[in-house]
Amino acid sequence: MADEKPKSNLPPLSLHVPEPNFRPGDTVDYSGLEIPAAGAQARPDINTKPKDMRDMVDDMIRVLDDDHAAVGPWDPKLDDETLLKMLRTMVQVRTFDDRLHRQQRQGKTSFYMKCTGEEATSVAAAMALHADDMCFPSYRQQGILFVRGYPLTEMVNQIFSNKADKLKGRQLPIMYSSRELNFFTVSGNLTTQYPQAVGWAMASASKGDSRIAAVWCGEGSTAEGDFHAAMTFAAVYNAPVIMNIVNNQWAISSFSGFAGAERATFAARGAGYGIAALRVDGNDPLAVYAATRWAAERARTNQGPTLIEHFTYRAEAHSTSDDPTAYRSAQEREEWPLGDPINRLNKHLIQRGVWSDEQQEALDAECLEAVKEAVKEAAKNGILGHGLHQPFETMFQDVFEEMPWHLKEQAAQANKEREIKWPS
Amino acid sequence: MADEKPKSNLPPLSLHVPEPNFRPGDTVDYSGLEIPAAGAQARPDINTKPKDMRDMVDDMIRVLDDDHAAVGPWDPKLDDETLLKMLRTMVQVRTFDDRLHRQQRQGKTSFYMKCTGEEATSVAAAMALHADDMCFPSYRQQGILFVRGYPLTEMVNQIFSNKADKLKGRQLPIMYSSRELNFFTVSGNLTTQYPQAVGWAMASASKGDSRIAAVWCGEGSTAEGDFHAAMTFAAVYNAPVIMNIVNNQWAISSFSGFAGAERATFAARGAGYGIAALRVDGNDPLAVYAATRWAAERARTNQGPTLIEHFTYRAEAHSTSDDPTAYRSAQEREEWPLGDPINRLNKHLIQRGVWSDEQQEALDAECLEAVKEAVKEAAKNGILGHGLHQPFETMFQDVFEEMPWHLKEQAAQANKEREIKWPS
Amino acid sequence: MAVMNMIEAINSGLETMMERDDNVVIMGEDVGYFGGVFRATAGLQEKFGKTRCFDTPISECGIIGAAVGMCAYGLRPVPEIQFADYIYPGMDQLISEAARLRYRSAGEYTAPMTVRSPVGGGIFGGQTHSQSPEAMFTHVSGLKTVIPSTPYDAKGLLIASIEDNDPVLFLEPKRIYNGPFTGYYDNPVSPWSKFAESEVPEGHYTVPLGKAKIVREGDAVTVLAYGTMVHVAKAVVEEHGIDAEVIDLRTLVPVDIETIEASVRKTGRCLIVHEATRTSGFGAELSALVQERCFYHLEAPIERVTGFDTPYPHSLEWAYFPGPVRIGEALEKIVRDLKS
Amino acid sequence: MAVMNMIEAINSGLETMMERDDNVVIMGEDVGYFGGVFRATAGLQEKFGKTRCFDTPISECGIIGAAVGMCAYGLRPVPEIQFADYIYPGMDQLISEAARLRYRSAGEYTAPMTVRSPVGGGIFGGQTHSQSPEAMFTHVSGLKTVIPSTPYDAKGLLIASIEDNDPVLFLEPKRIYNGPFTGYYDNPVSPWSKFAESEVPEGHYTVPLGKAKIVREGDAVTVLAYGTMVHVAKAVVEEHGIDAEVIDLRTLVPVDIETIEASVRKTGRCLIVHEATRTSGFGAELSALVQERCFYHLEAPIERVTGFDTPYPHSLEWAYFPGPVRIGEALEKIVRDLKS
Ligand SMILES: Cc1ncc(C[n+]2csc(CCOP(=O)(O)OP(=O)(O)O)c2C)c(N)n1
Ligand SMILES: Cc1ncc(C[n+]2csc(CCOP(=O)(O)OP(=O)(O)O)c2C)c(N)n1
Ligand SMILES: [Mg+2]
Ligand SMILES: [Mg+2]
Repeated sequence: MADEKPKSNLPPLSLHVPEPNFRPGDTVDYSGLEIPAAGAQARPDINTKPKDMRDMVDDMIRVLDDDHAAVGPWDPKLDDETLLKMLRTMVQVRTFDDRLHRQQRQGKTSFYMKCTGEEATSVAAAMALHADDMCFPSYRQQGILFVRGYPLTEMVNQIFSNKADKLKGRQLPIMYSSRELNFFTVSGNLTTQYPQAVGWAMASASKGDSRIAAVWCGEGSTAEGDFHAAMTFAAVYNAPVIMNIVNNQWAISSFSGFAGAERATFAARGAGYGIAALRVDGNDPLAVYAATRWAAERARTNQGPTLIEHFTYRAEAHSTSDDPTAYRSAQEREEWPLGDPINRLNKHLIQRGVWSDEQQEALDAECLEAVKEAVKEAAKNGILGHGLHQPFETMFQDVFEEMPWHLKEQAAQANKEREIKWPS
Repeated sequence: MADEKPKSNLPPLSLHVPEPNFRPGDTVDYSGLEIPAAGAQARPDINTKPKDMRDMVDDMIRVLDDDHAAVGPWDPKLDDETLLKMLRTMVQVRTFDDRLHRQQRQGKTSFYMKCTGEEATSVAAAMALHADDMCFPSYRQQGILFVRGYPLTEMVNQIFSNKADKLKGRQLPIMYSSRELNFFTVSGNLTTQYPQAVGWAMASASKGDSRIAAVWCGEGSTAEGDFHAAMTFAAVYNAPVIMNIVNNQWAISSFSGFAGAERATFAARGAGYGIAALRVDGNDPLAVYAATRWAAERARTNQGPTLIEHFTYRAEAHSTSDDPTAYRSAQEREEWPLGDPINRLNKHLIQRGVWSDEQQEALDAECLEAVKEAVKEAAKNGILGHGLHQPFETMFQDVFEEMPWHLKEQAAQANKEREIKWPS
Repeated sequence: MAVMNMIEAINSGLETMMERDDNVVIMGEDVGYFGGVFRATAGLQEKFGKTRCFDTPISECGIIGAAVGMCAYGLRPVPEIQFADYIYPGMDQLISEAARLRYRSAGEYTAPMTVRSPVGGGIFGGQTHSQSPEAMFTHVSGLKTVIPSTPYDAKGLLIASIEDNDPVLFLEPKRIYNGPFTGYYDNPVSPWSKFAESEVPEGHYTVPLGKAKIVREGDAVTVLAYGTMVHVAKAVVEEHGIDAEVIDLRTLVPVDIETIEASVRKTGRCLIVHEATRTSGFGAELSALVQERCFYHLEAPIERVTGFDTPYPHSLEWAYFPGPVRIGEALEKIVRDLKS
Repeated sequence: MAVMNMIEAINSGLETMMERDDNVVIMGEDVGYFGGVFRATAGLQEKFGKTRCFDTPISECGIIGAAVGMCAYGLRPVPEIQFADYIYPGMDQLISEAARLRYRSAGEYTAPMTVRSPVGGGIFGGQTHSQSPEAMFTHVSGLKTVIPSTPYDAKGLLIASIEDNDPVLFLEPKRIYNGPFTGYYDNPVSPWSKFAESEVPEGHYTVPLGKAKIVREGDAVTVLAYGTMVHVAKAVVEEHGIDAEVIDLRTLVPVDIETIEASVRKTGRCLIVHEATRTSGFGAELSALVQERCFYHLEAPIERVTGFDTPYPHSLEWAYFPGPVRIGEALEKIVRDLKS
């Protein structure tokens, strides 16, 4: 051996285990967080080679400045109508989340997940797509359904897992599916939708179609092998797909450092595969819109995949099963330096002169009314665990297209058991 | 929706399916391949942040120039003795490969895999490590065992799967294991060794040890999810590990484009995680040595992981089950612009004045003699399928530390069957 | 002795082993500062430090893969997979690597790891927080599979698993973390503290792997169960006043064939109960074993009571669950059945 | 009609379907230009172009995951996993996604894909080119598992699988690609061309899923087998001059219970043969089913002849393989066994 030093002369190694900056009770100080000025980011031509825009992975695309004006080359220059729709949709989502979360707390269902603070990452993104582009969401992109006009009552039926639930009470609440709206069935297994979206995009391309795919996952979920499979396939086949990473800083109790955020941005992953990658202020709806639009144009012109990191913050608990005060400082949310997407768009519209506090109040009230109404309607079809569920036979349907003998036997058994428990 | 264009007005997408530049019969033209001059690459200080050396992923570290001199900042300045050992070891490996391949063709075993043309990527790399650093090889790093002095006869016993095989005839030929030499048991499942190496390195770090880990996989294997898991864990825990990608351009019949090489180098993957990454002329043993040395120093000083892409060429078939003339041009090898690692080191030593053609011839002969001798010795212990295998009981050992009842029963059954087939 | 529920017993088992053996390390999603989504690792990071108990990236492949490497170094990792439903991305590392290491290296490398994971339904977890995939792992040579049913056993079996030099999949029936659920889902669950099995020694003790426990002696029929279903089966047996012998297998591989055989030879009848889907569930193996070894003692067909061959449905979970009605019916059938 | 070996029949099945249905696409490692390491896809890229038959990155997760997405688009992908031993990295996409898509979306999304993969040993492939993991997949609700044993069946079952609107795992016993291996490994293998089952129609035909085939009628004992073991079992039966009824299951899920039941009711005895490891192999399920349904007709214990519960060892593969001696012994025991 060229040089075989005795072990003992070498300094001891040590294991680095990441630790978030703030824990419960800590005072939060975001001064270390680099937030570039709005409007300061160049907007590369959509034909730019990924390698020639590599530095964008460390930047952050921002459009709304501190005075609530839309500035810089990434300003999507949307008309009032579109912006108002965007605001309304985000308010709908937040109102729905609040109200349905409360339903869970009242025992009407088993589970709920909010996307509070992250509404722009699905609403603005979906608005920048065509209605027939295919979306592969994680469990926190209910915003897409609102953009595409899914009926609120259907959503609540699903959440209540009742007899009118189109998914037949089979799925955990919020695991929606809508083929009609090009919204893929949500999976409980993280990141599985990533290579699926790429496969869909490959299929669309191979058929000479013009529809593209978009997919979302959390920053924690990027650690799964499926993420890598998706990136590799997207790179190899130049698939027309937009891959969104919603970096909301937390994965249940684990901060983004456990997905690698201490060393590189999540947008940087894209550059590693030679995939165009953008990093966006995820609480700036205009920036999200503009970045998605850029990526969509690229995909639609056969220039392949784009990875977009949305830098945002999970304002509330991971889910109803979780209490974040056990692991993070409550101040984190309060002081989040990128603000709140609804607030920011509201301020922008007011600054623009097309919106007012009164109008906002009216909108809030109207949205709440609509959700209350939907909850009331849906509750007529039953709430979880209170009898008005789907018939027992439905449990055996859709395992296969046709029911094989063993499932028929088991269905008979289930019905027999029902008769024993509740003689008719 | 902001703009919902009818599908039919949009241009059709198309699917990109990579295609190698040359197929059987094609004339090979390597002029498109960017090969920087030897000595032209700056050598960053080992404390350099990965982000500040990001451009190295597109460069290629080369030390031996066209006149066979060692040049530039990456010249490891090795003494003659070390260089001669390097040459001798690479010749041993190649001779062994040739001879054992022939044994397979003669029916003495089921399978063989050469590493011809890639010897430097294991031999020079292993020489730059300490003997007690832990190696997690793929199936093409037999060179490590030669560096560490594994007895040839033991290797042949394993290949012949005979009664003296230390692995009890259980593993496919060349799937060696040597705990004594810190060589991890080779797996048939690609890339599984990657997160394992990171786990080993994490353990070493957490124990305050000074030993580091090194791991190898092929460029095709980087597509597996295990690769991503390893990169993520290495990044998160700053693990003292060297991750080698042997980019030999081919994965059985699939060229590197199917692992993403059309869009980015394999070294670029590292940058995506914020991991230091080097790209090396894998046929330049001095460059391989120097890069490994750099990465090892980094790891040993708690500066974490390094990814090294070794740019080389698989000069022969994937394995004895494969015929590369069916899918690639024979000229590819002949004209490979980075030459052959043994030739290049030979020329360097001659240029240096410490070696001659006569000495090389003698070395070749000596190595051949040694391999022949080992084959002869090993054959005494049996060749595959000719009776001199391990006793039947061994089949049931090592499934668990202690044999449970069901394996005892099955062992009795196996022995009974042997009695029936070959009554004693 | 202390009174512990199953989570506390598991936590205590982990703590005991971390204290005794510096090589025991715990890793998994949310197991560090937070102490695990079911709190099984609560307090361990604080007590033993971040290098002994730490969070991981969300990569089951990475978790088990890194654990294999740690084993090669000499550690004795206890990785947690947050739900057994999420073990599949780590399946290759578990099956092809951890379980095969000793064999393929002829003993040079081993994988003394214990993979902990919650299994089973009954908590309205929907199809991806309710699965019982144990049967797949029992098909894998080189892997042991353990499923406790009480706090006492949980700690004792966990310590035995960690001390075992082979990889063990340690599956925790999440429905009984807090109390021994008997299948009557409308009734309130009694906490473990009301049951003797919650008396758990503070320090080190083991419940040996590969040994079943006769939970209730009887002559009329042998009931084979494990995990949650032990309690359900026992309750139904008592409700029906059937003199059944209820056996808690505790370890599926290697299964305690002696205890099973002796019981079935005595009773001549056998009912197998598990929550997992029926086809190719571990009940199939048990049925085959019993039939092969006790054929001439059987007075009625061996019956299996199991989950249905569908995903675990969210709203109909109690129609899916092999509860008192399904078990009761089968029990009555077996004991009534007279050999023709 | 043409004479084909099993590879040619599979190739012809793929070609037939690619011609009939533009949505059928083939993807996998080395399946494109090269035509697959076993040549099953030879010529298809040339004939149908690179977007219909193409190589993939070495990522089983990506292959099956992308195929799921292609299904959502409306394609009917036929991914190849190079060896069944390498399916584990794709297990989550197959189990949690492909198999569950129809159920969880209540029929909105389906996964009409056929995953082809070679299984089984007997080619000195060592422990990672010899496995028979079918049992694991039979435990997965929503997945069908098919294993052909002849060229005629291979093509007919493959077409039926591709046309099926549910995901099918199509496992090809690589030992019989070229000829019907009978277990006498010292004898030369006769090529398929010497057997009637190599007569394969050129165009479209199907062999229905879920239907077994009685390969040999008999009254003394029912032998249940699939894949390679059908030929071995048949040869041993004939060698021993036992009037056995040999049934080739062809589909494991859904299994043809009618044919099995009718046969065992007739013979009163049953032997199950598979190459996979014993514990929790598919033989366990078959044994349980037969016992449950034919208990009062059984005159001897149901026996299982299987591979051992060890990895497939390289040099001792013929000691591992459930060959003529193991089968012969079991057969003799069953037919001799008199009910006491
Ligand atoms: C394969 C798999 N592993 C683990 C889990 C459990 N789990 C559910 S959500 C979650 C955290 C995900 O965090 P992130 O990706 O950041 O998304 P976010 O919840 O922040 O939107 C975990 C670990 C799972 N659902 N699937
Ligand atoms: C998980 C898995 N999938 C597929 C294979 C089959 N296989 C063996 S080697 C190989 C090609 C590997 O290519 P590369 O990583 O470039 O390594 P090289 O052979 O060039 O050294 C493939 C696909 C395998 N062994 N394991
Ligand atoms: Mg997150
Ligand atoms: Mg290669």
